Amino acid sequence: MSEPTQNEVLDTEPTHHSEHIVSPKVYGVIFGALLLGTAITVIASYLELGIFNPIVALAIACIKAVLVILFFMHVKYSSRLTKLTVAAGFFTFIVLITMSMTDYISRAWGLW
Amino acid sequence: MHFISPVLWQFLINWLTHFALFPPEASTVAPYTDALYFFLVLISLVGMAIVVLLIVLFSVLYRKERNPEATPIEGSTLLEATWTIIPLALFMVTFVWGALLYFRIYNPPTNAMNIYIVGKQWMWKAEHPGGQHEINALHVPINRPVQLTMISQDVFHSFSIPAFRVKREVIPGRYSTVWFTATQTGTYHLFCTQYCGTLHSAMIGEIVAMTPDDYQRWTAGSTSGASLAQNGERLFASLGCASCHNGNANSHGPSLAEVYGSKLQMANGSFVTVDDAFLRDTILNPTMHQVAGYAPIMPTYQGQISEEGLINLVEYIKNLNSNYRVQQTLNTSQVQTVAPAAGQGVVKQ
Amino acid sequence: MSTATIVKLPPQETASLPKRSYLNNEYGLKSWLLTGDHKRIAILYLISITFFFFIGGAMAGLIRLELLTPQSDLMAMDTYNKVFTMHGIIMVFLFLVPSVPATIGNFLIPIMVGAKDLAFPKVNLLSWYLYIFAGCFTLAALILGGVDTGWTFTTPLSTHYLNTHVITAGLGIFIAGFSSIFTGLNFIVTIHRMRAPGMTWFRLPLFVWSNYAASILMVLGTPVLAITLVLVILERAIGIGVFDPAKGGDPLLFQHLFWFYSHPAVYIMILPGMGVISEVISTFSRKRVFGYTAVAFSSVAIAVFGFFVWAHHMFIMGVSNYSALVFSLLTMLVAVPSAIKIFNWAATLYKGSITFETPMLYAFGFMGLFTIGGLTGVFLGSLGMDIHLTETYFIVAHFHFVMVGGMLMAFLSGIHFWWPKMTGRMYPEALSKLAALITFIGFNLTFFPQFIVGYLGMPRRYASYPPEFQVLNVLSTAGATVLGVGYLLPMIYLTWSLKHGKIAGNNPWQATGLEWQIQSPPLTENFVETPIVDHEAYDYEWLAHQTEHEVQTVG
Amino acid sequence: MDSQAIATQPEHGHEEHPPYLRHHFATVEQQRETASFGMWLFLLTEIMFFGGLFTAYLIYRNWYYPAFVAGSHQLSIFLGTLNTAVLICSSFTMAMGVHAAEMKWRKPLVGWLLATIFLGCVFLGVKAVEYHEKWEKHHVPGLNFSTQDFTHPSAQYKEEPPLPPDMAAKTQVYFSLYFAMTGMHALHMIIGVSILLVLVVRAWAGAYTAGHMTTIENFGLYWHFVDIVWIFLFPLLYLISRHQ
Repeated sequence: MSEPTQNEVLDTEPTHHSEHIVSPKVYGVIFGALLLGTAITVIASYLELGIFNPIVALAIACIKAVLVILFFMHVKYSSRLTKLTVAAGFFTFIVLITMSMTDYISRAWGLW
Repeated sequence: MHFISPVLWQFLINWLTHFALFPPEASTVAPYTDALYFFLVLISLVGMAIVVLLIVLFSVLYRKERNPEATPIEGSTLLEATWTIIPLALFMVTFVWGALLYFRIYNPPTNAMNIYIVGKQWMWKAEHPGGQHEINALHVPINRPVQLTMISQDVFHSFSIPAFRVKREVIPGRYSTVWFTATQTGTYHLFCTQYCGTLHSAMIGEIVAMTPDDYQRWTAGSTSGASLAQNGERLFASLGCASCHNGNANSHGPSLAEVYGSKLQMANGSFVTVDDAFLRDTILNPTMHQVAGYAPIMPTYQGQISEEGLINLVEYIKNLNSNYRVQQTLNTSQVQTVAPAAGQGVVKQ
Repeated sequence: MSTATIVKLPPQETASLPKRSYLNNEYGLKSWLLTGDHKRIAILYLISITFFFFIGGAMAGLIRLELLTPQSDLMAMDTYNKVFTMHGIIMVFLFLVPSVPATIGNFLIPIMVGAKDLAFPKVNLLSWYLYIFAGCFTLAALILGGVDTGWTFTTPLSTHYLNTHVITAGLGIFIAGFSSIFTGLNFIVTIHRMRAPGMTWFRLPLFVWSNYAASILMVLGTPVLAITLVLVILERAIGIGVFDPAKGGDPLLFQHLFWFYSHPAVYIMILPGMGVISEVISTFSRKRVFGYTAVAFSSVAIAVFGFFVWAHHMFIMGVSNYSALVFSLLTMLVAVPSAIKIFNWAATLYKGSITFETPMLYAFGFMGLFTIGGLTGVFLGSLGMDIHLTETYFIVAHFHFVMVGGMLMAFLSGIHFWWPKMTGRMYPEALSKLAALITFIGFNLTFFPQFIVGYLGMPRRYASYPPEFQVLNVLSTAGATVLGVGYLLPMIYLTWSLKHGKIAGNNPWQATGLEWQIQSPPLTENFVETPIVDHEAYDYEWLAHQTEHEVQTVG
Repeated sequence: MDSQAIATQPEHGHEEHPPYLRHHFATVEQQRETASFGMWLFLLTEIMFFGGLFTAYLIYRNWYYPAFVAGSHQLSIFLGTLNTAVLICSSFTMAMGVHAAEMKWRKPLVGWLLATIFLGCVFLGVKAVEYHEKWEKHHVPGLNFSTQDFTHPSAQYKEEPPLPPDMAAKTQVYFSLYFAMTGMHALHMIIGVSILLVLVVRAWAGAYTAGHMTTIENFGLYWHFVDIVWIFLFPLLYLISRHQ
């Protein structure tokens, strides 16, 4: 959860790091990667990959999202607190999905 | 008292004769539920006693008049561990015990007699296999396991018999089941406990537990003529189910004789045991339960059959041992070009 | 130090309120309605939640009156349904969720961490306005003819089978949700980013820890409720099919999403109350809270585990039984941190120097009633037991023990405890002790019989019931009358004390928190100079070395 | 030993107070980090907001996979891809806008923001075209829905196998989720574009190029988040089993 151990808490104290300015070149590269990712997703969806179709699509989406988060949203250069916050969000999201799924998946298992 | 205020006296008499503190234990699971309940009450009393005792003891011993200076204490890992582990252990016992009870209450024995319950705003309809219909009442024999297969026509309801300690949500669009064995004759409350709209608190009824003999007499006396399976057979014919599900070698649908309880292979390779819920769902969403070897051509009957009708069909298919009568009906209806007339008359028995 | 009480009031003839404080910094309605000051917003919140509390309380009164007799005679069944729905919606979303955080928390958290204000004062004000909008929507739903879904909005009942003002009420809750998101967000940011120099995490008062834990739940849980309500509203308004079984939806999905918020919401309600109790117990036994770290982390543990247990509201609702096993097990785990807290509070009393002011009496009440509430929660978390108990008055009694016996006791405890800080004046001690006693007795009389009637099987939300339940229901109604008096009394004497209460001075309780080291009522900017913290929370030895006039006062 | 807790701290008066430093913050750095953390927490709530929809999507996709495939095939992959590209472009222009603000370039900032607004509007326009098409094809659940296209595929989708009627009815669930998810996303876009309009005016006045650009930075976070949501929506809604 967003609840770190004692050490992590202490590490997230406000730090006076200098503001990092990302160069436009990095933005350009990421921009290109994102467009490329989009193209790959579309192409991959036309290939017969069996159960890997949704997996590939989601994997590419995740990579794209991570690129946006790390570079466009500057998380790569941000404090641990920001990173922790992002992680906490996705963690709770996963909890929502997996714990709901415990019900939906196991409904078919038995008579009761 | 009665010469002071007759009205109050009336009230008191009325109250005391009707006063209840503990529900009757009228089913086989009730003693098990109560045992866990008393265990939990005991834990609570002990826990409560400890907390109250500590508060009172410390308040007396360490009140300011007696103890003007407080002694600083940081804490104690040993104590923290103690009051983490002991409650945890007790809660785990509770969990296991509760889980075992849950299995007991929700796992019906195989020999249970089945009664169907349809909940709707705001009444309970009970359908006995023999064709007895009841509204807001349910007659059951004692000492015999009874399984209820329940469904709601509209919103969530909940079928609760406090004297039996059983309760189960009645869900729209899906069968849920509950079972019990009544142990004492008598009349007990039936409540809808899930809030279901305006007349929620009027959605109540009676559970009448009778001796097996009385129950026999009751079933004989209140039958409506046709059993659920017979109604189901009529519906089966009038909906034209027999044109595919007739057991002929070249028929479009699988044979339904003795299908109940069997294991079927689905088109996607998985295996499914045929139960009430499966039968109901295949009528409404046939292609989502496509049996291997057949084309997905069966139309959906969603919205065309009432829940009672579905129960009739399920009950019919459950009791279908051979396709003989199915084929008979099929031949008759094919011979008669003015087909529907066959469905109109009373089914021959 | 032989006086019976630790309240050391300044001599009355010379005492006066500080010349300048947040209360008299500016005047006029505009200075209140457009304020950015967390303390004024807290007061705004206090007034509005009190208003809604009494509306919700009036509804509770009507419910109890109706249940005096077995028949549905005082009001028709649908009226009764509307009344208990409104009682639930108002009490849960407009009183319990914002109660401690938005009033006491709003007032104190910036001061406790040594900041001049919350991180986002405008967002804080926005949160109050959203709350008021939410209140207006809810009242509109009430005035236009009511809504009778129950506060749980169960589909498909709420989406297809009612013709009352579900959308209006749903929008009200949606907006109230954002109000609470903004409060939680503000708290988390403030606690992370605005602490005074030297105020490390483990020097924070436990009230801050528990509000922090509650804020996490608010921020992560509430949006799920928001989207669920949006889907319900869309389904009702234009008929999309996400929860509708007729269209292929699963009505149980609504339950999953709803309880994903609404179970953590229970902890949103109780955690800040637990924080109040930690402060009060420590202050009146003149000791550091026993096992500070354990209590702090148990708050966080409750917040984390709180997200893993929601399906225990659905054990009989058709959730898969395997899943029910998992959720029951996790529910047992979440009970443990609460037990840890109770034992630590009890141990705090050990070798203390205890006095029995009103806040302490309420805190004792909290400990007793919350213990019962918590332990009966174990009954309901236990699978087999839950089958018989759920949806009966047992569960009503259980959550009223936690919410009213626990949370409301804690709220009153906190209001009395910090009243001198908020207003600069003391409440009347004897009267308030009487009120605490009345509340305690009234509460037990109201809700204890409900456990019994619940085990008898009386379903909740029933306007009429079988006559053999009447004796217990009459007891309950009688108790509610006493309880009503217990709640009206503080309302009256606290208002009275605004003008006539004794001047409290800066630190009437001789407590250690930063809030007690500044003047009462505080300055708009809280601190004259940014405090530097060099001691742990609840360090009474440090306090003993302080002399009276070292505290900051602007004369 | 000085046991006083409330010691006097040297006032931060010797620093200059820029006009944008609000009174309750000690330093500009603290203010900036606070605002950014607040924005991140807000985005956290947004994750959970969409989380509820994604959960519903996942469950129904597993239940009614053929209906989801058929529903998905009714969407225009060209428009979907176009919109994805447009949104990625707008994310890029936004990132460049933030960069311009960091470099204190006023006119480029305004330019990039205008570009972002334009791309945002293009996205919404394409979305409107798609919604309109859905309306014409009777694919709007509740208001205007018919399973005709799925039980009897038209000439346009000749290769599509017809769905059995029970499954065809479940396409309504797919389209409910389609409209709920893209609708919520579009709502976020509309809010974003509206805020951008205000930002452009203020940026033109030079509000964000005088050393205080937290607002632009935080809005950038919001805009990128909306982009990320679409990055997931696109494959989940448009690209279900296109090879069939």
